[in-house]
Amino acid sequence: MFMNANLFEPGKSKPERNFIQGAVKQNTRFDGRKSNEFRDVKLTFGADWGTVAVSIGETKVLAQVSCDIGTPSSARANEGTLFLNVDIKGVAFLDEAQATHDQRFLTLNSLLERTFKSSRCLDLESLCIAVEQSVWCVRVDINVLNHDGNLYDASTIAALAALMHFRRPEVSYVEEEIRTFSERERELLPLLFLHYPVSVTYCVYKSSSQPLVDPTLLEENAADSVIVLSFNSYQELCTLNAGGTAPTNVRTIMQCARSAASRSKALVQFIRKALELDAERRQQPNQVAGLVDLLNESAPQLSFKHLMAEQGQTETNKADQLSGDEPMQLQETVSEEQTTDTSTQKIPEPQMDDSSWLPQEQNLSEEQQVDGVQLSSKQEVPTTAKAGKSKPNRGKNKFVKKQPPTPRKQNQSDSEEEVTQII
Amino acid sequence: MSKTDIEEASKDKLREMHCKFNALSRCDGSVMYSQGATVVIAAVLGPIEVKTQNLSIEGSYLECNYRPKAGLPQVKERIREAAIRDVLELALLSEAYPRAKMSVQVQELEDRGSIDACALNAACLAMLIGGLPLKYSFAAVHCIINEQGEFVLDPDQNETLHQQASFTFAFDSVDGNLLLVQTKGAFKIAQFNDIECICRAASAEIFEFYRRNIAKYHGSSAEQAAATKEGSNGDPPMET
Amino acid sequence: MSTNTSIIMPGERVTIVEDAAKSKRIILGPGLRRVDEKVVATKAGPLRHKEPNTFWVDNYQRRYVPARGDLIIGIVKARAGDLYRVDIGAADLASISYLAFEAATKKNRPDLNPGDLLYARVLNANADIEPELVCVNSNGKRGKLGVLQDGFFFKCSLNLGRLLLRESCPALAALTEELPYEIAVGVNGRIWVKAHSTRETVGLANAIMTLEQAGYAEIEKICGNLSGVMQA
Amino acid sequence: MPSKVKPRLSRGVLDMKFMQRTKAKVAKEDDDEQSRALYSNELNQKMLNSNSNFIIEPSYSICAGLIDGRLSFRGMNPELERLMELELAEKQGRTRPDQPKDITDQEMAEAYYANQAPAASKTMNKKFATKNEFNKRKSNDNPKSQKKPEFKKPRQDDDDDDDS
Repeated sequence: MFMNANLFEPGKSKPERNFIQGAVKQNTRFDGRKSNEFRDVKLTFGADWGTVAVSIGETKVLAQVSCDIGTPSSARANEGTLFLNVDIKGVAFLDEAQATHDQRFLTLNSLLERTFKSSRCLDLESLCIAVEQSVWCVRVDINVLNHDGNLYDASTIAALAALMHFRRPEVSYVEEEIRTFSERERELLPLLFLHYPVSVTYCVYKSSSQPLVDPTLLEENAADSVIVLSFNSYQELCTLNAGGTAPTNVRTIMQCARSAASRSKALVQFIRKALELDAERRQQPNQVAGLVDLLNESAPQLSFKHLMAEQGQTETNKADQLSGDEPMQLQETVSEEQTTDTSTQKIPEPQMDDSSWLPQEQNLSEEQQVDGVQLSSKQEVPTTAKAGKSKPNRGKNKFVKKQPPTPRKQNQSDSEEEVTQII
Repeated sequence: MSKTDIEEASKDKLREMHCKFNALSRCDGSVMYSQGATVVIAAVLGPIEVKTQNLSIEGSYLECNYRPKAGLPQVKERIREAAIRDVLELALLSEAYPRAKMSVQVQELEDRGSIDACALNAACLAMLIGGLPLKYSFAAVHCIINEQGEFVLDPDQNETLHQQASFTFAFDSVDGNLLLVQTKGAFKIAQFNDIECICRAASAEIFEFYRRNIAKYHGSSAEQAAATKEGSNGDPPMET
Repeated sequence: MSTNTSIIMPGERVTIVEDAAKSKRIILGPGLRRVDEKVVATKAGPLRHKEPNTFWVDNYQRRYVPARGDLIIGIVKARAGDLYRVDIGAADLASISYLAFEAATKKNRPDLNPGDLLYARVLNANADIEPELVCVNSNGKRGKLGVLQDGFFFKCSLNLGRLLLRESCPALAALTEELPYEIAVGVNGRIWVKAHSTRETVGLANAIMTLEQAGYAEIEKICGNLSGVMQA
Repeated sequence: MPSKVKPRLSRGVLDMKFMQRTKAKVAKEDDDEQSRALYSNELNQKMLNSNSNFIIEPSYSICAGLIDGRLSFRGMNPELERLMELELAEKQGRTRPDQPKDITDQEMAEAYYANQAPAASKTMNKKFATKNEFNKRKSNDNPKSQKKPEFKKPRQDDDDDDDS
């Protein structure tokens, strides 16, 4: 009894495993992707603030951010709290697959905790209302709807996008009394970020030295080990999770890390762009359809390929920093656009080969706006309105010079954070 | 499906319905269903293996869960879940699969009014698509009496803010029997009867929606079926 | 026949079948049940009829319900005494005796390990007992049944399995023109394919999976297009 | 319950040797009656008497007349293709095709006439044959075939199971 996984799991039979191992050796993927090619990512924002549905291929995740006022922990009296909750039991029926569920659930949970909580991506101090008395408790609920591999990336993208989309009401603290303003009274406030982490997942097989990025469930189940790397948009490592039985050499991990870093950057850029479009839609009356868009085929889709292709185009027009054949590819069909993505990844690689990706940051122009927001917001008192600032204004941010030391310092504190958390 | 926008004024009409079948790849049947801006997703699994404590030789065990999109299920969600389970148990032909479990999960995606009715309708569609044996299909309709004393069928969230009373009915497709009655607030029995009539009429529209969409999903298969029939007419009877 | 009329919903009486039953014996397939002298549908979908006297309701069900005589693909899960436990995608694991293989004796057991794929026939299926499989026919010969070696295996809807196994289905013939291959289609919605190279197998499996999205009518069109899918 | 009481045979009579068949019959009747009594409150007269025109068939594959799902094309699996051909022939011809023979009719006839008699008598004959005759036969046989009659192994596919 109970050995029967009621839900079919691909990649558990011998022919499947052997086949995948063989296919990896020949550099063939089942869905025709290259080993370093990603599936398209789609975002759909809900009508409520902080609701986002993410799909990576058939993997679908819903994230909802909510908040209420609570008391801070005594250790961090001046900080709000962030709580992450993953639910895999609902329509995904992942609890039915008895044997693997525990492992999968724990890994996912710890990955999210490390990526978002331990890396301190949210400026929790800004969520403090009254020290030692009341703070905002931010809660992220991640509901897995469908699992077709790479739940990690889908969850981190969903959590990040939902947090970035979320708006909390403004409060005032006068004479020991908290007053919450309704949406009509005062504009809602977005959360403040210190950095924007997102994960990238790789599968490693014994039969091949080439890892597969963004695995499907079949590939994931047949893999010998799975490596998950979380990077923020400054290309700093936030989480590294490597396990399994395949002996992985340093070179492979470095190779993964490099492409993951640039992928993370692109993903954050994509989320930001999608948020911009969502904000634009919200300006117009009666345009907020919410998640009904999932059902509406004619609704505008916020897909990675689509948005980033456009982005690439404008970028080349503006800065002309990418190679000349770029716009040509962009005009081609969907599958071609994917190669754009990979080629953008490849371009920085020669520079990164001198074993550090920090010098490479000099090339980045687009991303540095983050620092603009972050620096200005960092030490500010919580209750002041900053709604305008987090709305990325790309033109302006070009002039903001980024400062590498700050995020790095942040990053070093990560490990300390983690240690204290564990204790 | 009419393309007309849902107007505030349309107090006697259901909001626009949409559905997408098998939106999820792994379960046995799933549907994403929307009524106006309220969106739910329902998925079924079954018949599947049942835990010993739930095993019954009389019929299948029905598991039904409703999940809110934020936080853990609270009392409100539990009540909703219980209501859904009661209706599903009535409709499910459980004796078809003894010693098995049927699992129905309903996930809220966006609540913009009438979530009870939406969740029930989504669950029904998911069972239809998942091929669970049913005695009949069912449709749920929500209606309120607003502060002016008007009846508002399938209200949007902002219409429900000042309501006198709210009603949710579920009807079966065969005899039109009432499977579920949920009322809240103060009303006269005559109003109740009127609203029951309105909802019954609206349920016919939902049944039509079910049929139309399942037909669409089975798509062009009808002509093909005719072709196969002709093809198989000439064939010798199959051996077993 | 219009699309709408052919769809029947659970609880509906199916009078065509009742009328037919007055003159001859009728075989009621899945999705139909008899309540006294009435015939009532339990599933939603188009009513299908096969001459001379078979009626059933077609449905996009994805969960397999074992039925005697079905040919299915199972995954060996464990060995339990004289039995192997096999996952066939139904509510319960099926069992197959180690004697239910060709030329198997108490001494000469078939060598099966967890994870192996079996193409087998359902010998016994009942709601109250777990299904039983065999890998031999009544003459004790293996025939087409047995272990599936190598190749690739994937899950599809039950409907696609049935679609491919219709006698008039053009899909497999269309694929034959592209490449030599071997296939096992289980009516439990599992397909195993094998071609000469990995690339060919991937192409083949993808080609079959594109049919999943297709309706019955589109199938011809897609078949014409299969070579395109294979190249991609 | 039948109103009229049936005459019953005593145990002594039934135990007699020639009454064994009747005994079995009576035992069966008793059994039936018992089970009828057991279910009498669940089965009604209608259920007992109705001869339904409906047969329930839960298998799609039988209903829709699906073909076997194991197929091979263009020589991928010759063994399987042979089976498919046989089936096709069977379907078309509606007659059972000849079993494939390990020894053809021709061979059989030759072997038979070469020996002139069944195998056993042949070996016996050898014993009684004169030396002359024996040599003659040997020289006759030799040019024709060197093949020693030996036990024919079963066909390849028959023993594949063992090595798989």
